[in-house]
Amino acid sequence: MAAALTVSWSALAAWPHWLIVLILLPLGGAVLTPALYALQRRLVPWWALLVAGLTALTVLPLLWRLAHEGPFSYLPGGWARPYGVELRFDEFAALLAAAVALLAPPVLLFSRRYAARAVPAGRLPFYYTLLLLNLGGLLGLAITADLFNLFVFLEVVSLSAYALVAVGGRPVAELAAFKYLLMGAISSLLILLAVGILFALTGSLNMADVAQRLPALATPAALTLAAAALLVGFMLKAALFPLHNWLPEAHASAPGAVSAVLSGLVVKAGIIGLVRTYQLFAGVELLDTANLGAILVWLGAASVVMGSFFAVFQHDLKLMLAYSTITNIGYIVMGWALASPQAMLGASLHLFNHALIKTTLFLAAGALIYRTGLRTLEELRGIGRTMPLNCAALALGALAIVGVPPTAGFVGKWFIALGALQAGRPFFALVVVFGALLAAVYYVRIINAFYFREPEQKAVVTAREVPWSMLAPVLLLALLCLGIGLLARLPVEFLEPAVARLLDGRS
Amino acid sequence: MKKPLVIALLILLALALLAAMAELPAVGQADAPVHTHVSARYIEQGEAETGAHNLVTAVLLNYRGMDTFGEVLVLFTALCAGFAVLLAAARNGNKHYRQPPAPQESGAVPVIAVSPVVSFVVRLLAPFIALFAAYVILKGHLSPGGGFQGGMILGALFIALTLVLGKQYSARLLPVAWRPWLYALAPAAFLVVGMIGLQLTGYFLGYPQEPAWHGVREAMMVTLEIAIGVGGAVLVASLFLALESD
Amino acid sequence: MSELFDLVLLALLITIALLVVRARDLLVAAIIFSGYGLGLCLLWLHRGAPDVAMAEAAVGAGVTTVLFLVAIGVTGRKEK
Amino acid sequence: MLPEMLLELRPNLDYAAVVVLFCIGLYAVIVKNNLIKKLLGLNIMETAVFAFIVTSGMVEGGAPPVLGPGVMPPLASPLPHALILTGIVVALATTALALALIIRIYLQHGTIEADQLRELD
Repeated sequence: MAAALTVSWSALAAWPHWLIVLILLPLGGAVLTPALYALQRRLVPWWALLVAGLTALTVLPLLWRLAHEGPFSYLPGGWARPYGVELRFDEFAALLAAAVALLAPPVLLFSRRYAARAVPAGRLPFYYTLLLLNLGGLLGLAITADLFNLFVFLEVVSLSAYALVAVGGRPVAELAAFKYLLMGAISSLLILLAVGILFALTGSLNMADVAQRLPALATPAALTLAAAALLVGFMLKAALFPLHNWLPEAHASAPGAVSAVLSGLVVKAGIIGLVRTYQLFAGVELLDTANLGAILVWLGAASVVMGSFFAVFQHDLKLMLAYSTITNIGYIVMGWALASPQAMLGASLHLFNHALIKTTLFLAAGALIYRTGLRTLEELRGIGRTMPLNCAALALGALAIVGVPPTAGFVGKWFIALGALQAGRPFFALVVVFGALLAAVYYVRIINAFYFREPEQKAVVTAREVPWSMLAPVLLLALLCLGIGLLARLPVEFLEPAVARLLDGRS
Repeated sequence: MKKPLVIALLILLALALLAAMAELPAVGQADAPVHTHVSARYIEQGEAETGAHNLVTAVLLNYRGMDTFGEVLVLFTALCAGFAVLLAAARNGNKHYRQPPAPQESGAVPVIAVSPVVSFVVRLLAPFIALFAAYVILKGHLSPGGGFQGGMILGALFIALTLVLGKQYSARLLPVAWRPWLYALAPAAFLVVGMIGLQLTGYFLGYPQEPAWHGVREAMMVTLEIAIGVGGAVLVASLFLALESD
Repeated sequence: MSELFDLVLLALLITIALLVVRARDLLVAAIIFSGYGLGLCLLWLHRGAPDVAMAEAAVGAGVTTVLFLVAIGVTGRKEK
Repeated sequence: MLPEMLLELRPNLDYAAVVVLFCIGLYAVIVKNNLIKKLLGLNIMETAVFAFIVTSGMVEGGAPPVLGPGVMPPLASPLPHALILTGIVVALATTALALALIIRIYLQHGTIEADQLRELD
């Protein structure tokens, strides 16, 4: 029985076109959404959910094949590398794709009731269209192995993200969206400039091909500029300190389900970009990658400290969560830049786990706002009594963000701290501990406000649990925050060879 | 106070950029990697491999079709983004969403007051410009031009006509009921042609290369060109209408 | 001679860009920007890129400028 | 003679012009207070990057990459042209969305000057 199942799985996974289907499904689904709305507007939320669900299923055979065969490519048009655009499914693409697959269906299910209130009616079809475009763009960005194609998908992701921030129509959100757009456009330009320089130097756009050709070059300044432009560009997209200014307002003022996608997934696009940059320049001896790494380690550490510090002093629940995103991006970048096997492993794990945790938190926070219309901890006092399940989910997510074992947040941070010790830099292990302590402070603030204070606001006293179609995704994700931490062995085994390969390419 | 600092920083940035660019292969050098690596293949074999005389079109539709698919998606995203930002926010709860443009009587844009002479010239030239755009779209694989360029010309023409003749006219040119379908035209054409390619060659967006299939190959390219041209024009025109409807 | 043309064109583009940035009147800035698009169109033609030139003429000099004009029509033309 | 000196410097001048345009645009984005002015600056930056990429694909005395009777090599590289066509669309899309946001901001706050908007917060 088990054998038959295995055979059919591998037969399914052997179909060569899953990789292109993975991006065509959400993008094609998005393209048809406005037309579907004109035909049958009630179907749109279900349609989006269906598309997201099918996309999620598509990831399964891909993961299967990756686990059994290692990274593999797909060549649209059949042009051999480097003449066409290559799509490639490696472990890091898989991380982001798995996160998108896991989180997209709950977010869209949550959206059906939530967006009906948070988004003006006329904008609803475009809300779903943009969400699907955003998710499809993220998948494309994760799997492309071509520099310019990366830029194009990055633009799909960014443009839809700017608009999604403003889709709720709050004046604050529109200002935040414009700020986000300006920063995002500058970072995109820097990335395009770097792509241009790399193209002028190598005559190629395929990442593997470029990486192969770069070490032979004798142009230190041009290489440094290209690397710096890519780094700064992707750091801006990922909101790493000191380029984080645009993030808190944009993520806090967007509708809750959008905040979840932005904080959970979209900033990870910047991280994937940083990973790809690293892969490009790992073999270049002219460039002092160790120096660049040292800068990134410090910036990551600064992000951890500054993000936590600001989060502790926020009154607005969503702003607090937004600053915590900066902290967690800091962990991931720090882990990567420490460049020891365990730290990199931890960073990769945390990329996925943070996506899960932050989505849980923002959805739960969105549900509180949906019922009460209140945003600050002061106002939400005592909400734990009237919305117990939702608040339990939020508390569980908050525990995970602190990194209490055995929650999802623990594993990544644990490995990053171990990796810091392994790299002989215990200071950065201290940074991890310090960040966790500060996170515990705002965790206590949340718990204190929700459970140990008397409700004052009328909206809090009369609040009820949100409808099941919103509560179920939140609870499910919260349970996953707990459960995934227990299953950490699996992704660790999966990622270890990838990290080893990456570090090999470097030496 | 702030300005001198910014200027000083920008000068530093400029120097860094110049230092890096000085190391690049000199401009116009025929043996630079740009010309000897990937591009060389496009120039030497592009015509045989794709059937397009215009190598830019060969790259856009064939070698790097995924980029162009992404490009029309970016335009589609921009339009949806425009709607998501601009459509009436105050009408929460209203089940009838306003499909732009609302039929307004005072459709004139304040800054762009059109004189009778301009109006006459635009109307006079419109058929010729449309014809030129069609030529650019249809012959894009043989001569300079292509779906995208022709589509932009068509879109610009539509905008000029709307400015001159008012929105009632644009609603006739671009019926409101068709719009959601037309928005999808360009990206959907990529999906369809890509799938046909998958059936014929085993690769998404692949084009059959055997001589017997050259007619099919050209038909696939022209289909994409027309879809990009018309679809692109609709997207650009609708962006204008969305912005202008306030 | 064509190289001299190139240089003059680049100098012209820089001048126009400066004018766009300096113009106090947004309407004037947008219209000069349309001229910038036309200059770029010439540059593309001169660099052997007729396809890009065509797109630039339609988008840079045409559509983008009109979109700017529409926005300026809403927000007013004076920069404070 | 001055023109000849300039011609000798030309390969560098091409890139220098790109850098100058990039910096002019960035200056406008950073210093200008009006959001539309910032956006114009952004557009200038974008064209500078495009000019850089097209310039890198140029060949001395090269023809456009369109084959036909009487077209002799060398040809300009077609790849950068294709990239820039995509780039132009991206720039148009970004500009359109930014203008949509600017219109909304003006309608909500009555101003599009960055310093006044900051005071409103």
